[in-house]
Amino acid sequence: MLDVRELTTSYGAVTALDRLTFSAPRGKITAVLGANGAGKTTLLRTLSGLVRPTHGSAELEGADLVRTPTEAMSGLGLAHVPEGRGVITELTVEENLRLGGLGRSARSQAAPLDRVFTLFPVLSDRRNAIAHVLSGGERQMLVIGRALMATPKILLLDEPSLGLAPRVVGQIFDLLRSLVESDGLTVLLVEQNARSALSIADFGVVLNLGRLVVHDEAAVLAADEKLRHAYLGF
Amino acid sequence: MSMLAAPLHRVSRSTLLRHLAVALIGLVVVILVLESTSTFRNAQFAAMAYLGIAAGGLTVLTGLNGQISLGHGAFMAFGAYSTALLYREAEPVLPVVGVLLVATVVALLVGALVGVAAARLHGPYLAGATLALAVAVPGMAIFFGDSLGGEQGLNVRVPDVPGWFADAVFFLTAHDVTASKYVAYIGWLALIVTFVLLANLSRSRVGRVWRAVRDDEVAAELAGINLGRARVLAFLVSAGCAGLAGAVMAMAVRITAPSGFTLTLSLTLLTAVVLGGLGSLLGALIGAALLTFLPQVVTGVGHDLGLSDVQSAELAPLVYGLVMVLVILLAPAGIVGSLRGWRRSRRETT
Amino acid sequence: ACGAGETREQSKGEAGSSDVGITEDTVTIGAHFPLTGVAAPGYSEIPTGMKAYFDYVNAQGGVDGRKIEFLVRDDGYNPTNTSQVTNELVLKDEIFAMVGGLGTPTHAAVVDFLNSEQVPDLFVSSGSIQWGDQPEEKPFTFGWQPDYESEGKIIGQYVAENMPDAKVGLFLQDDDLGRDSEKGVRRFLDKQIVGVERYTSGNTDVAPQIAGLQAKGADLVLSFNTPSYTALSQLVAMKLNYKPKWFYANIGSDPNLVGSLLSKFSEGAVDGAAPLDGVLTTEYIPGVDSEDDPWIQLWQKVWDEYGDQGDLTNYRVYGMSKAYAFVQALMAAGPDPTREGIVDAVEQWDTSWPGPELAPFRFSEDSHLGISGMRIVELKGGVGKELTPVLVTDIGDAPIEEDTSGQSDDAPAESGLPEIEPVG
Amino acid sequence: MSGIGVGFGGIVALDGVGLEVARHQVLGVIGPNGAGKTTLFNVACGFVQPDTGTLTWQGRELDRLRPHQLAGLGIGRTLQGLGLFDQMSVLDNVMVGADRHARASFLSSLLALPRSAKDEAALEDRARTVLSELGIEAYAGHLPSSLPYPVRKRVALARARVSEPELLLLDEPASGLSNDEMAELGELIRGLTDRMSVMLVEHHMDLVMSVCDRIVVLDFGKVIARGRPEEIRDDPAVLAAYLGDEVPHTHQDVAIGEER
Amino acid sequence: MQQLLTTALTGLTLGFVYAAFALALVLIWRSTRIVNFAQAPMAMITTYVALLLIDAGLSYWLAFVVALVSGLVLGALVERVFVRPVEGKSEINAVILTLGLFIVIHALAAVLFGSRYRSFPAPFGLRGFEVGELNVALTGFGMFTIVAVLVVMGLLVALFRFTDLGLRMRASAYNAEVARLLGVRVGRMLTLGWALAALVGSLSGLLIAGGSLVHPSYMDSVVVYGFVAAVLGGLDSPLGAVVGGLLLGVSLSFVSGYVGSEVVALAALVILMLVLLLKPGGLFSHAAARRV
Ligand SMILES: Nc1ncnc2c1ncn2[C@@H]1O[C@H](COP(=O)(O)OP(=O)(O)OP(=O)(O)O)[C@@H](O)[C@H]1O
Ligand SMILES: Nc1ncnc2c1ncn2[C@@H]1O[C@H](COP(=O)(O)OP(=O)(O)OP(=O)(O)O)[C@@H](O)[C@H]1O
Ligand SMILES: [Mg+2]
Ligand SMILES: [Mg+2]
Repeated sequence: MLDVRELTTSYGAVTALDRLTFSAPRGKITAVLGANGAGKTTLLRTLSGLVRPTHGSAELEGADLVRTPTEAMSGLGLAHVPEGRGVITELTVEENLRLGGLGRSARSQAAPLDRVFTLFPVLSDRRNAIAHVLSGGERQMLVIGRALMATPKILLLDEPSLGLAPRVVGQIFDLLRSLVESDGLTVLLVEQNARSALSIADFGVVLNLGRLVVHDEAAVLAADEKLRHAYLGF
Repeated sequence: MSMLAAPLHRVSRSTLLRHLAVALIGLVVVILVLESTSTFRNAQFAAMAYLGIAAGGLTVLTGLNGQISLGHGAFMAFGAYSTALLYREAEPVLPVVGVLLVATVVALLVGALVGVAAARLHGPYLAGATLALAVAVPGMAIFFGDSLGGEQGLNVRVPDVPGWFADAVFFLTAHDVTASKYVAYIGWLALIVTFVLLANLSRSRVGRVWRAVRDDEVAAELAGINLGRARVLAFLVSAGCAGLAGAVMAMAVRITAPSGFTLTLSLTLLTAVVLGGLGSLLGALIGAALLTFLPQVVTGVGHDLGLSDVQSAELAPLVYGLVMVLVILLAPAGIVGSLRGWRRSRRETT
Repeated sequence: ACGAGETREQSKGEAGSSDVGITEDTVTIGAHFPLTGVAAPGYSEIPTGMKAYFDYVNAQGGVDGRKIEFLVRDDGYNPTNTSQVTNELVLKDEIFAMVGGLGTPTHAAVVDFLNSEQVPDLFVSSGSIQWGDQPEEKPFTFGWQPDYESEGKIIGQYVAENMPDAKVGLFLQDDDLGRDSEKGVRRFLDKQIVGVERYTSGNTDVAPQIAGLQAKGADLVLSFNTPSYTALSQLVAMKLNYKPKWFYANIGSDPNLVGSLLSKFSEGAVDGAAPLDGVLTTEYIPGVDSEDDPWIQLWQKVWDEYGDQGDLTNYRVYGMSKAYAFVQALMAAGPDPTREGIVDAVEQWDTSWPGPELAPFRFSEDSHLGISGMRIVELKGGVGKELTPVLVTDIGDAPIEEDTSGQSDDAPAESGLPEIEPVG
Repeated sequence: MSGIGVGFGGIVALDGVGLEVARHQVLGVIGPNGAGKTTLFNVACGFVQPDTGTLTWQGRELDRLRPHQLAGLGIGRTLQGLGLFDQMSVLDNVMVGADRHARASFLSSLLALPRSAKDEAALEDRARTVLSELGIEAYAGHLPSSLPYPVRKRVALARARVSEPELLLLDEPASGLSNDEMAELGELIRGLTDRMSVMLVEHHMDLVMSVCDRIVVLDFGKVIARGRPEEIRDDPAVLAAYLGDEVPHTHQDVAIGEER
Repeated sequence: MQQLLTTALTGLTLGFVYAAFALALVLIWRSTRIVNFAQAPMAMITTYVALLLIDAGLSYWLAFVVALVSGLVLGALVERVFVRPVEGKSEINAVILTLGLFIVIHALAAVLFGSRYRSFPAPFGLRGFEVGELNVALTGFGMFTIVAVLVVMGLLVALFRFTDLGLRMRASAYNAEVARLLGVRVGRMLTLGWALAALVGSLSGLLIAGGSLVHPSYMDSVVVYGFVAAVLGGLDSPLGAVVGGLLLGVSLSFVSGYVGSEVVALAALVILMLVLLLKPGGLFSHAAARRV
């Protein structure tokens, strides 16, 4: 599904991704782990074209992501939930959601909208509120909901649990699992909390200072005592 | 060598001494320049001084405190009209320094009034309000035409050069002091004093608080900063500077009339600030120099190229506008800011 | 004025030798005009007229072998700029004299400076009385056109005598133009005035003012405004169905300009200068439309030969008339003109010298006011039809009299140059 | 705090909430998203005026105070985001926090009198002390935006700390931190309690359970439970409303909790 | 009575003119978060385009359409060439940039077209009606102005409220990066926003010019009052722009007629201050924003 080869990204003198190679299979959740500054966010931003790599390639079902402009990503079926601040605070909750399902008729937006509102009832209560008044967690729900509106083929999630109550985190993870299993969604999940990420992921990629440390099945990683202490912090 | 180093070290550590040292150097440069240039240049330097003072105040407001004012010309008007009222024909009521102080205080008071309202406004709303201020104030001079001279304005007396000053200058340079030169001295002394005070402020707790408010007002408030007070204070300081600048302007131009305080003046100040480099006093000075000398040079070039009067007159705004656009596109941090960035990047690569 | 004495003594050459701005073969003079900005339309044409006439004179060998170099600086009608460009003209370009500097607030910013630097400040382009009523305070400054107060008086008296029943409304620009003229007008018809409305220059919405006059029932409106406001007031009146008799002061009545401004408006409601037909105004120099006038014929010839692109307009005629007066003054100052010399020559102006002005200048040691009078005309097809002979007067309570000097009937010499012997 | 009620239009954000922070203790406030925790903090530091209820601070009733005044009274706070001054150095950021201890007047700043210089030096000392306590003195001259996220979090904490508040409100201080860093943070917070009281809003149960002396649980603006961490963890109402069935790996929390 | 009516009606027409200009500002603000001070000279240029065509013998309406289209093109061009580099950067740099453009376009126009007054035709009558004794100071062209502005406002409201395009434009303005992630072609939206705004600006230029005098500075005073009107309304709201324009136009007309025209600008300041003191974000801003 997603093939990353020799991907290298730098910010000026800082090399944030260093010849990274891995692939994420279709219909699976791949967790991307690593300490702060390991390059996880940079990986996702490179994949969705927000930053350009200096070297290497990334392909989504054969489509070259490196040369695709960001705005065409959603056309390829890629949705990205950015880290923090992804809500357009000046628009209403519903407008934010509508943006997720752009390009589709109002009728075909109805079903995904319903799904988001069932998943996050708070949002449905506040659908006409300006997103600016939402609490931190409500905003996070909105961003995730918005990504789901696009019914993507591959979902890049950057720390989705940030600021969410444990119960909601659980719900979201459940939903991800069910989408993966029923719709064949592919997920790239960046999480600070490696433990819970590995608990739902199929595979795990561990980064350190922009380099790949290991890439293996989630259960294997979770069981690796040394790895956990060195890189995963649990 | 080491004998020198110790006091030098002390000077560089104390904010006040450092600023005073720079001011002293500035003063020497000013004397050298004013004494070696023609009366006409002296008059131009006087203009540069008042633009510089006002731009210095504005750079503090906009650069350090993040408030945009499109209306500082209005405060200059208050300063200038105070000067005109106090410094007319016959015997002036106050000496020059007194006039400058009163003009500053008047503008300060008005600045406090406007600042209180402005403190609640943001971005374009503040810009809109100050824009309205800039166009409204000249109308007041017409409304109170009986005391403020209406459209025609008030004449300002040419300051008498005090005997001791003329003697001192003659003693040093063997030149007589013309009125233009005297006004230029007044302007530059006022500028140096203002800049030292502004530099003190920006290096102190006050400046730090202003910058904090600019960067994140909620966080600043949580740190115990009274947002309104900080904003009003910044507004006040910069309005005071504008008032002082207006006073110098009145003396240099010898008249204060509503048409001297058009919106263009206010926008010119802002332009000087941004072209020079936001938040930098040196930048404000460079911006002021640019705006003083550029139009005349360009018009001259136009004449030399054989353009008609009207065409070469339009050439000045054309070039001036182009410079604004180009600086913003090529050196968004302004002249000083870009030079600093360039120096830093050179230092890093070597 | 009094405080000015302490400035640097001008180092003046000995009598007979040349003065600042004068060389063997040039005389450098300068002026400030609004060439850019809101005041530029119209006014920026004046210096082009002046230049054309100077070029004409230069082509014929100049004055006493000296070519006139005329430097025009833009002040954008902003006194601050006026002060700067005047500094430049006086201190850097070292002009011999300022000729025709335009605007009341703008020129007021530099008049003290010019006098303290002892620069002749000739023929200010403004009708404010301040240029000429106190020659002892401003010995180097001279007006040129009739002052607004005298114009107001002449208009006031005309109305009082010929339209005693009219309910008069005043439409005034809110500056010295409106103020001085109102003073003049009120000397004669204080009682007849039913309403006064003032507009601020730059504010183009005059509907509230015109509506005010309409509401007060004025059936004769005396307007002291600039030409664009003539067009605006006519348009507003049309909108309000307000049809009083209009009397525009000279400054705003350029029928050529206003007519062309109004010409485009639809419905044939306004075409050509027709809307100004029947409007009363005054005249102190012949205007572009008096094609038979010998002066206009001269100006047309000069413009055709030396003008820029564009037609001869009344602004350019104004400029040429003024340039002519300067050449007269320069000739009168003799072969070795000095700054004091030219001032003396203007003070001893000989009213028998032919010139485009319809009434003689008032120049003397006691008055630096310019043209002494004008005649009242009614516009018909864009041309003024004389209603009165040329009437002359002065500020204050000077009487209004018919002019007997014959100024209005003279003609330029064949060469198109003044033919004047040095005075004094 | 007692009987605090806040409404925004149709939404009731807080409904008769009462709680008390004991001296030198850590009070945890938890609850589902949108339960009103941040709003509660906003009431405590003056950003939101409560519709009902009263706020009492050291025996004094606080009424209609503006946020900056509360800071003066000794209430400090960090924001749910970072809220750093991006164009100021780390040192300046922290010195702003210390501003309430500054004594130099405007005039002495204007004239750069020795008094102002002394004051500046004192502020800088304070700031540097706190920076080194938090182990980030090396970054004093840097701009926050150039620093790693955990360091920035510490700068924010340092800025709140340096004002020496008697009550410190921490809004999700652990978000975006890794487990290791969270543990360090926990120790830092505990370390604060000998000087001040702390109120902590957090969704990371590991941290909450390990550092709090008492916990209040909010849901829909109401207190649904309060007590010691152990009591809360097993409270069925809390489980249903907040923790859900997927209480992640409770045994791990205990491990951290036992460290102290 | 007559004067009251006249003052109110002329104020109303003037208000619609301010409203038209304010609408253009609102459009640009909505699409790029920039206040475009160069709006006035841009409109001035397109008015001259129309004038040249009319002078060349074309019909008013053809010139009208060409002017609007050239506004559209000019707006797109300016955005692409000059504004793109400052978008999303420091607010004040954008202000200075548009001021610079203001000056440049102004000077160019003065050189190209000369700075004399010219008259601009109006397609409808410039005479007011008479109803019995009463003169109604509303001309055919005045009514055209009112209708045109209301239609434009309606279209804009509909665009932003009901269409995906409007949503895309707003999303691009507020948060370009997120919009891009969601598949919005942000660059195009920004260009489109400027183009549309310049079109509306051109319309306002034509409405002001109609039956009046044109010279390179003829729009300058509208900049101030149009901007004040937009700020009054809240800069983000097309409806606000129109309400702000009307409020300003009518009250200034009354001030000018009953107090004196020299205090008009002062009155504008006072009105603006009063409104902003009560609602710092303008009349149509959203209520009490959450700060933390
Ligand atoms: N815009 C930027 N400019 C310069 N350096 C950057 C930028 N963004 C990230 N970096 C640097 O790149 C490296 C990788 O950062 P990245 O944000 O990808 O890490 P991360 O693994 O997502 O960390 P976190 O857990 O804090 O989100 C870090 O050293 C960071 O400082
Ligand atoms: N200014 C406001 N206007 C309208 N509603 C608001 C406002 N401020 C907060 N709310 C609403 O009040 C509720 C409580 O918000 P609050 O931020 O206190 O939640 P929280 O408990 O901090 O949640 P989280 O854990 O997600 O940060 C939310 O539903 C929020 O949308
Ligand atoms: Mg990250
Ligand atoms: Mg919260």
